[in-house]
Amino acid sequence: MTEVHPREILIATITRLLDGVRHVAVGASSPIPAAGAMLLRAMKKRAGAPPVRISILGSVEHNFFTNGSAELFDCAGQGRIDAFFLGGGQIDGQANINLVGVGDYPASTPRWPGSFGSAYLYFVVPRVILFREEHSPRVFVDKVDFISAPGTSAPGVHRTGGPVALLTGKALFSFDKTRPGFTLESLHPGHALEEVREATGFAFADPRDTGRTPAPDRETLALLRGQVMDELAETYPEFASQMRREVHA
Amino acid sequence: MTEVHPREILIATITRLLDGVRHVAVGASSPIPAAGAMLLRAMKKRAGAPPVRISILGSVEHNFFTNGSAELFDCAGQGRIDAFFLGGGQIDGQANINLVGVGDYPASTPRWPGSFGSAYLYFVVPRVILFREEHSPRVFVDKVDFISAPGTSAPGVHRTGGPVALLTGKALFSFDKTRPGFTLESLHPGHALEEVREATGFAFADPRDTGRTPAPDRETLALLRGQVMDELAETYPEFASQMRREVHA
Amino acid sequence: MDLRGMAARVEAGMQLALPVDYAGVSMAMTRALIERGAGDLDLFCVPTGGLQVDQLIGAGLVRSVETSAVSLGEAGGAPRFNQAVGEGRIVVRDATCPAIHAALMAAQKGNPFQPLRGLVGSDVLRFRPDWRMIDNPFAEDRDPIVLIPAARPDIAIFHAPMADRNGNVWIGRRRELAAMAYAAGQTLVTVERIIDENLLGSETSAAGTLPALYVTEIAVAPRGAWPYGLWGEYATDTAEILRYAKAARTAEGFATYMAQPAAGRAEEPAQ
Amino acid sequence: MDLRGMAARVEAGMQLALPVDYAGVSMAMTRALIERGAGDLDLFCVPTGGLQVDQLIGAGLVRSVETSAVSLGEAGGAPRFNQAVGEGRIVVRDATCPAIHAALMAAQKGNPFQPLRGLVGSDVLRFRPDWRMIDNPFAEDRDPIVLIPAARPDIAIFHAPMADRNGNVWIGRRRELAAMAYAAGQTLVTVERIIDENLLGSETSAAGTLPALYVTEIAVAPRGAWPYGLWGEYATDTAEILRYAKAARTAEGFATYMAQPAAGRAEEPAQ
Repeated sequence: MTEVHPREILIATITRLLDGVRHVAVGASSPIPAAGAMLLRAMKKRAGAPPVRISILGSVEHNFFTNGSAELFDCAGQGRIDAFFLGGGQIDGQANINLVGVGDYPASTPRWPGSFGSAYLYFVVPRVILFREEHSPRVFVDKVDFISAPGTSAPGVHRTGGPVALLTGKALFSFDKTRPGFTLESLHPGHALEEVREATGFAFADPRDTGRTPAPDRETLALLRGQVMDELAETYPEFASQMRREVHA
Repeated sequence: MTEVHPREILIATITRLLDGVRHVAVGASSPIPAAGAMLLRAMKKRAGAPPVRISILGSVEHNFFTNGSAELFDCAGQGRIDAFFLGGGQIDGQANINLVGVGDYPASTPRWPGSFGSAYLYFVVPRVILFREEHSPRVFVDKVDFISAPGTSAPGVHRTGGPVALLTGKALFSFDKTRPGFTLESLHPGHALEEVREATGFAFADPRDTGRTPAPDRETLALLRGQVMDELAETYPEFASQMRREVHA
Repeated sequence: MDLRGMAARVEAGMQLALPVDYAGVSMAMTRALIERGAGDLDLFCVPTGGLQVDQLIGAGLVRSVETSAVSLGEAGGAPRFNQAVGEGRIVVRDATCPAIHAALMAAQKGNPFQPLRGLVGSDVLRFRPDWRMIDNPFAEDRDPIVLIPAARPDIAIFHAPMADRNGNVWIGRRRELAAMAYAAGQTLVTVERIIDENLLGSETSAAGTLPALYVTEIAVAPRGAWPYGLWGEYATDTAEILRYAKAARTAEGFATYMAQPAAGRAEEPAQ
Repeated sequence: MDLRGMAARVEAGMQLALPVDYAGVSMAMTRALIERGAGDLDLFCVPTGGLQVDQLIGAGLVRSVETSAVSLGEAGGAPRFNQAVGEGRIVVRDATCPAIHAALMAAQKGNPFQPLRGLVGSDVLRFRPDWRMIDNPFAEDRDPIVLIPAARPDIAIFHAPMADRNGNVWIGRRRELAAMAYAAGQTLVTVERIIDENLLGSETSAAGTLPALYVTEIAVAPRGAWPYGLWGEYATDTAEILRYAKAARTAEGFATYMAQPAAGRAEEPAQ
């Protein structure tokens, strides 16, 4: 068995960020967030804590909805979804996200798929975790070219949700909506502050005591590599087998 | 076999009033309107004309809805229901209907059940037929004590539907929304103009050539007493057997 | 969970959402609620009320009723409701069926309101100061339209044929039951039986299933809608409703009727 | 009815409502629509588009797309869509998923609009002059809220597992298909098979059934969603979608791909 895999640190970090949620929704093509949610569920179950519900969009196996594709949004609007993940082709220092494209809208080049549900879910899900593995200046920009969903809202705008953290392949940031802006919380093993600063197109707060993103302990790692990977394989077979190959290499 | 039963004249009159509709909705406890709709359906089928769809509310057999009790109203709002029937504890000369009660609201005495869907359906179903067998001054009043739904609306109010006729146990009236007011169209056999005027608490137009409400012809009567009563018996067994007893008495 | 335990969730002053006669009324919960005795209840009828509403009013537990109608259907007017209205002992918020559905839909969508056509010029609208009329902002000319505020009942209570061991409830095509559960803070369900099959396990059964996500508690109550019927299960006991209608014409007759055991319903088994 | 006959209902300039990848895309109708050749289409994606949208754009039939996203999922971006956007050959009305659902819900209810939270401060809202922001009339302080106007597509087109001989269609829990049909003027459905059983005949099957009332035409098209999957029936043919994604990077590659017969789908039988 190898050392802790970088993605295992991401998964365990997501588990920490989700601590306390009752119901988390995960996108169809988000195996790392799904694994983080499954690890939380397994840990809570082991500890005899209240259960964690996970809805995986587009999955038949983990589809707890029966009212069509509108139900996720209704459910979020009812306050029944505590956490969700959003990414973005661009994310800026105010946590604005862009899922539409680069350059002058509408003639964006490249054009990305579109905003999906972000322009709604970002407002009504209390704990939105921004997750993007690629940590580069083309992703983390000073100002997004198109605001699919804004990171913060003016006073008086109905907003029960928003970003709490940004997790990348290099580091973990928290988000302070009063400033607004990101604060570096920890660097993942093998990554340095200078490297992160160069890879980030926006300014972020950088406390002196920034530490290392913790690796999961032995017990957690065993749970992740065993039961959680089995569960994950049902919905994301290719990701799970790739992880297993790399962990056992 | 007896002469034509008074209710057979009502049923055949409803069939005439419904001519041309594609979809008619009928309340759960409205056997005469249902029979009129079923007779129309049978006649159209016999003539090879486009089919008539009948939705009977609360019936399992004739329930073509699968989206709960909101679907009738949605369906009407979509313009997919061409005709509906409304009654009323009071109906006035402007076709306002009262399903709530007599006297000063809210302490109505007697208190009737309530407005049901009338405050909506009266606005959006193109052909609403007011039907009340009891023809008396306590029902047909000058001014209703509570407007569950108004007979007409001010210009600019969205209104794609409304009353076209009033059918009672004594007579048939049409409704003119420009005046607004009722016009006597015909008296049922056995009823005189003076009697109807005394039994009606509101003024109505009374053309000189008011005739008799026609009885169904032999062929229509045979269809009504045969196939239609069989169909009606599935949903309204007691009404159908009562009709059969009285017709064969 | 047993009926008494479920009824204990109802506190004085709460708003309860209750379904129409034919959609699955948990008559089994009616007596448990009366025994529990939490009063000052606000009832929200989806979209009309009947026997259950009349009995809760007769027992003195009801402060207000929001509804499109209250009646016993073929058995005529609801006697305890009608008397309480005449004596001014309860507040009635008269609505119209689609306004009730609109209020729930607004809550389902997390919206503050939902528009509704019709109503303009009616006394239904005139006596609802909590509703608003605006000009449709998409129209060129004046176009008044009513906005119905969201209803978020504290507790929805209904009866259904079955639930599975994961807490999923089969509601078939009675989707107003789902609408009630989406809108409500808690949802209490009585069922004829618990089944071993996972209702979300096949597309066929999933189509008519309210997911456990929206269900707070489930209790088994065989013939729990009696004397109302339950779709696909048993017919309405019209004779019993007529018996009630006659008895409940007076407060004394109502008290005598309610003191009798619920003859047509098996006692709920311990669970 | 056959596919060609159904496609003949589509006229130039019409708005078509099309479902998301996993909900039952009538890929069988895509080629019939291209053969029919009615252009200047406005596509309304519920709530996102994929292969079908990309192919209709590639065939030059599309004037505008209203959508929350267009992509080929795991196979990446939609090549004909992306190129058409870059060249400004189609108008994209960028939305967000619940706004699409809100527009259909407004039409379902016969309402001119439906409110929706979120959106305030986004460029999605900024570029939608057809949407309106008002102050929530129920709030004491300023409370901006967006109103989405009703969408009433001319024709909804989707694929489902089965229909019965009365024209009822089984849609299971994919209730967005019902929402499309409620909102649309006409609804064209392809199905895997016609069954003899009346889908409204039992409560179990009725729960997942779209009544014939909302269905204009039905045609049989076995494997009619291919290369997409159909819930409970067959899985997505990811390799085929990857093959398309690669081929359609250029207009020529797209033309070559579309000139080939639909390998994974049986030809529809005469009916």
